[in-house]
Amino acid sequence: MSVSSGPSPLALPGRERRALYRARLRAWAPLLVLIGLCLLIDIGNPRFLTIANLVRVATAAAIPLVLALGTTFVILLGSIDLSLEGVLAVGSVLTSLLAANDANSLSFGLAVVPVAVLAGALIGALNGALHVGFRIPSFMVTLGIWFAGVGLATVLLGGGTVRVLEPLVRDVALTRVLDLPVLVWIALAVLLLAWVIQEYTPLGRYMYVIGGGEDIAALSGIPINRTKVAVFTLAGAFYGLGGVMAAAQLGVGNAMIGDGRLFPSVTAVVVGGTSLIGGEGGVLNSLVGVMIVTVLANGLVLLGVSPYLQQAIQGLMIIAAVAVSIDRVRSAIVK
Amino acid sequence: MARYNPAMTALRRRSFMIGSGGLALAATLGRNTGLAADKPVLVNSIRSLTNPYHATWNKGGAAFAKSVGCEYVTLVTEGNSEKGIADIRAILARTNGNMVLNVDPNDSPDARPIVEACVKAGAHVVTQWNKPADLHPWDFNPYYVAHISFDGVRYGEETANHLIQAIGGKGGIVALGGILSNTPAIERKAGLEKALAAHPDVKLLDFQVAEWLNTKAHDIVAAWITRFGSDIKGVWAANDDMGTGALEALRAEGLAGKVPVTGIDGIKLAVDAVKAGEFAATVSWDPFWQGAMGLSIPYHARIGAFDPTKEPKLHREFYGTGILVTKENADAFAKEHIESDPNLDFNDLWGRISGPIRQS
Amino acid sequence: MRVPFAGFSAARLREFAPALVLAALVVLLAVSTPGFGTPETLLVVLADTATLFVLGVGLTFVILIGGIDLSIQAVASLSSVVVAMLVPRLGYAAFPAALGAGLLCGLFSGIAHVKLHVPSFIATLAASGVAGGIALLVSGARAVTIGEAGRAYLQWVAGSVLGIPAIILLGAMVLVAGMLVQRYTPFGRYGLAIGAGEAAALASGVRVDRHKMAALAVSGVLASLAGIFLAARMASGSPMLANQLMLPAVAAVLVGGTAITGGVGGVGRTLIGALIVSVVRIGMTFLGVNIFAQQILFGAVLIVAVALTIDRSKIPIVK
Amino acid sequence: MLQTIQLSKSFGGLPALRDVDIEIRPHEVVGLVGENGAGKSTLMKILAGVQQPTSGSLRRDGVPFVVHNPREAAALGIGMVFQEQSLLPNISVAENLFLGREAEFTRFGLMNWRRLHAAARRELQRVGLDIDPGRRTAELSFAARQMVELAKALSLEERVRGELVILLDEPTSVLERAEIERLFARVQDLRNRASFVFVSHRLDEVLALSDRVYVLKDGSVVATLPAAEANVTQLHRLMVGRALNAEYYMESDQAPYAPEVVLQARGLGVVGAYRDVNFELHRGEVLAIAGVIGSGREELVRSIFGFLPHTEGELRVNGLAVRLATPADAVAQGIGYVPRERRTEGLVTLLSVAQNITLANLDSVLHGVRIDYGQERTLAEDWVKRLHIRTAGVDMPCGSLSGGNQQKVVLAKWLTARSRILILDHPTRGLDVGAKEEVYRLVRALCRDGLSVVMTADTLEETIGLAHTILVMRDGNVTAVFDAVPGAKPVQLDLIEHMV
Repeated sequence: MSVSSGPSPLALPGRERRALYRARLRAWAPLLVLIGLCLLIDIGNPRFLTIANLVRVATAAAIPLVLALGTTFVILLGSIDLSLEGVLAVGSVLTSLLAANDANSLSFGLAVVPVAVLAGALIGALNGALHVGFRIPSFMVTLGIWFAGVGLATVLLGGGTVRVLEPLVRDVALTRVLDLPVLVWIALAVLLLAWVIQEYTPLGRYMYVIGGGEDIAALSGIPINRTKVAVFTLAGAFYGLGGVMAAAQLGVGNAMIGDGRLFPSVTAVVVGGTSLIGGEGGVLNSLVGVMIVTVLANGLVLLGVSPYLQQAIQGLMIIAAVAVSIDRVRSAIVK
Repeated sequence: MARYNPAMTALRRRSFMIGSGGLALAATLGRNTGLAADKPVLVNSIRSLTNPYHATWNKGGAAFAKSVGCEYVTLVTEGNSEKGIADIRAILARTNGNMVLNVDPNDSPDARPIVEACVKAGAHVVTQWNKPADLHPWDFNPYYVAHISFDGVRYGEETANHLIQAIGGKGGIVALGGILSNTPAIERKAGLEKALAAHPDVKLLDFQVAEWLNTKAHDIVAAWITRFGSDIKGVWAANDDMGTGALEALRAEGLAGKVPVTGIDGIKLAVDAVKAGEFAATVSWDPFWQGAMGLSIPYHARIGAFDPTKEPKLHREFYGTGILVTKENADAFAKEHIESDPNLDFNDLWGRISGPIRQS
Repeated sequence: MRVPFAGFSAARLREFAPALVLAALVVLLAVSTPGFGTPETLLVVLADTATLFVLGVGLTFVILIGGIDLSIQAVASLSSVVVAMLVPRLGYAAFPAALGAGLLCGLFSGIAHVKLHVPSFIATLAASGVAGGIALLVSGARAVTIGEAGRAYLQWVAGSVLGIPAIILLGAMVLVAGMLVQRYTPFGRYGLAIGAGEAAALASGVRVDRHKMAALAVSGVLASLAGIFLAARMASGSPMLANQLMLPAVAAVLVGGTAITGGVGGVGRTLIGALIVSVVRIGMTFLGVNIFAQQILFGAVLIVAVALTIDRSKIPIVK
Repeated sequence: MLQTIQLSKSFGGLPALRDVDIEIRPHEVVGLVGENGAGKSTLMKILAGVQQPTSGSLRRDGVPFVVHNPREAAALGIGMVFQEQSLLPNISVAENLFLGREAEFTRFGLMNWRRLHAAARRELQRVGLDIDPGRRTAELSFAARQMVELAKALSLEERVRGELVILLDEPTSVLERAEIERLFARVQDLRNRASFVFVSHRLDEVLALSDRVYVLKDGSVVATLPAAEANVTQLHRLMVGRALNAEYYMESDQAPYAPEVVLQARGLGVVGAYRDVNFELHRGEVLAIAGVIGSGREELVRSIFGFLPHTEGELRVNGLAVRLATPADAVAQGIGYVPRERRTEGLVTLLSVAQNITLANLDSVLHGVRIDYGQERTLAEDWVKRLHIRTAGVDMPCGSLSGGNQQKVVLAKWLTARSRILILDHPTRGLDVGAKEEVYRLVRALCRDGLSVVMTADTLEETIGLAHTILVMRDGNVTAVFDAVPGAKPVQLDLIEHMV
């Protein structure tokens, strides 16, 4: 969580001290929510907290995590990226068409991974370029690219679903290392990468700077436009990788493979405690957020909740989770 | 948010090329008017081309149009009822009603306004899968030629029986349903329940909705494995997409082939799985036939080859025949329907009638 | 801010940019495809835009205060179910009931957003889950058809007056009402103020919370009105009826030139936006654009339209 | 070494600087004094590259040069401590110190936090600030943030070869004595390679620290004199163009207030902000609250307007105890708020003058639920006339007005809302002298009409000049109360000793 441990805030006057404690506690709220949720579900069904199931939860969380990490960076800027589903579709379709498959004779093996990631990055760069170049709100640009992306995937596929036969690709989902599917290891690697980018590269710091105050950033000579384009590109690359992972997990490439993944991703980011206004939160928050959303879905099935009720319950839980982690003092204005 | 969305693929090496050609085609705006003006325009309205089921449906339509030399138009709803109806109204306006429509309505309520619009414009129409129970072709003579559906209860039951057979007549199974409001989802579930009623030794451990999506099915099955562990002897799915999603979840646990799965639609992935012994069974509707005959029937009505008003009700509203695909016939089926376009007799209008539609 | 004389004409032009885009599209279509220009076709276009427009109007009020409402399609579906189930029993009383349901959904989002400080994006997303769940529950998760008997009650929407589809007239009423509300009532004025400067509105004693709640409530009610339109035209309701209508509605509002950041735009602009969206859609059918390419084209048109129509001078920092 | 030649700057036709020629010699501390709006900050911002001059030029060692942004300025060894802070709250202190210079602390493209923090710690120690550079800046007290600003500017020292020019814009206004001492000490250490421009309202400090003093008035230099030969009253005379006499604040118009109490605080407090505040505000009275930032006066003011509901004691309006949970409640009680953040809290800049004027009381132009645009227009035009608001029309967006006129629109808004109690939060911040005098005149007029005013002012002169009564606060407590009836007004030092 993004809390810097300073010297005891006792040095501060009482009001600020209390606010500080509150803020620091709030920063941890999502994690507490997650833990509480896990305990609750485990009471309902003791099988929840078993290694086997936790592995399954991790597997279910792998792809959402990679997607959410991309989304996180964009949201840190205070922008939004709705193109996720489109980019994901393109990524999965490219994977299925270029790896050994049942639709054409191409077979580039694992070389499809960089190709799909690159394709995602390109679309992301397009997002950024249009957003910055024409000063169109990112919401609108990425909405358009969302449609276009799904369309492109459909065109590439000429309709239909292509089966991935490339064993190397399938192994990503099927083989396990230390009991965890490679899929999960990839997600963890991406998490590490994202964390390093966020914490240790100027790009990562600029996300916070721009999200915190674009005007001041400009005064300090921060390359705002370049940063924004870079961030959207990065997000696109992550979605592209997500496409590869989805294709590997489901063994198919398909233009609908991204359906219904966008809003859960944004939800996860926000539930994790990253502010839609930008400048607050980070990849570790998103890890927690993704876990909350995944555990919730997994738990509702474990508890055998009626399908009718599931989405309603999820809705309520999400509101609760966000409500406890939001700082009502600092966020005087919420949009 | 996907609606009932079966998928069957006849993709061959070619199709990748065709697809990428799509953009180029798009560039050439303005519709092709090379065809005789008096001939009716043939229109297929389907959900989208992102699923192989409708992609094949589209191929069937194109093939028929070619055979009679008419202009062919495809409309997609993208799962949006308003858009679907709007597009149909638009094409009716464009053709002044000189067209025949073969529509797979996005949701059963859509059928009524679509039919009414066609009747008003004097276009002949056939609906498939979805329509309100009280909407009947014979109430809209002569333009509402026919409604074609498939008996979800029957095939839901048949696949369930095969599953039960595969698990040796007893044990627990889990079931994946489609979007709850779609008629096929409801009928197939009913079929499943019929089969279970007949086999008291088989217990339905849980029923969940995966909205026809393989992704959702995948995660639900993963959770099920936790909840029921080895109690799960088999997985019944209301369509092949969910079935294959479930299969991949089982595969990830090393259970593929050990825990049999059944689906419906007969998409290539499922047929392959049947061959591999991972699927116990699936059912094919032959969307190529649906896309072609759904146009052929109203076309022949329009050119006066037959008079709908004189046809028996069985010819106006009927269940088509599905093809049950099991280990026995999988290879043969694949040869005929997947490795090649089935060659149909477009004039055999009533050949596949399996019975009247149940008035539930 | 707008500089008095320098950028004036430019600003004026911006005001009309969306309308110009629409006009250009219509002319282009009318010229390239003879069938399009006819009054019949244009009536069809208008009739088919009504539902999208009504959804858009509600959404406009929310976006004007700088929020967003992602629950509209679930609410519309819910209301269609309510209508379908109650019309046979209650007759006309079913419609207020549906509107009431929409109002409740709106208030639900409102409370989550205002009282719990949950961003509207998330609050309304959650609300759509709840509304959808209720729709499934009450409908027994199936499409509910309105029998012959009930359909008489639907004529005020499904019928037509002097050859003009009633739904167009209803849409027009919503337009007029919306514009009046926006221009002449405190609700409209405060909405604008909150969107353009929430801090100042707050410091002027405006009950910001109430107005945000009200905006979401209005959006809920109009969404359920749209649901009524759908139910009436299809003589039935279904928990999926309004699926895939939310994004086009959002697109309509933004293409019309209303700023996603709030404070700039209005109901009139949303009419233009909705028409642009549906004209482009239907236009592609008319032109016979390759079906594979339609979605790509649609996405591109959205971006271009917004690029042409948004007034950047009023948005200091584009996020 | 640094010179400005005929430097001029105007905002929207309103001149802020007129042909300013100043010169900063090596190793020299130049004092820059003048009223608010005299152009001090503008001049500083131009030197620092934040703003560009409308005309005129900058020279360094006789060579003309141009700076487009603070970065370029820094490269030339020119650094500035901003009055309104330029720190980002959501990142660490260290990051703020070296914002835009991350490259210097990367190895293989990765941030080297240890080096960054070490460097930061060094800079902070230089200004005697002992905090963890990893702290979120938002967690620091205001004064601490000011010291960080200072450290940021002083850090130029090791970045740039050669001579430095460091601009200190009101660095002391929020600092405690000890901190100020430290600041002065640092300035002395650095003199061997840096020259300073020092801006402050505390004239005594300016004289103490500077070698030469430039006096700005209405955007032009009216005098340059060696600090040694100058004294406070003399400076003041030059600044305001007349002796520091009562008339500047129109004290002769300061009518005695009526006996009845309109606002009363009894043991008022907000946990952790301020405690046990008692006062009585009478009809026609101006109650000024003095105190450094962090003294609790800001919070007290915001409590009275419902931003920060009080948690202890009671607040009575016209004798009735009230709880103001939101600004709306306060407005309902006839309280109006003229904020210091005029453009964000005072006005909706996109809305027209008329729309802003009716914002707080739309009912005044409401027929049923319908806004009567005709009536709104006449009402607005009436105020424009009465308050002499300079605008191309009542339908112009408020953003296009000058600061003074915007301030009048804000006042018009509250007069439309029939407020009986006005809270003036730094009412003259950023206004030129002319506009200020109009505000003073208005305040007097309002009081005569029976309104009451609670005020926090930019300067002590203003506080003393305008007030009937002065409440001095320190660390959340009221430390003194002064009567400030014309003729018997306290002097600044009286207040300061209770403030710090």
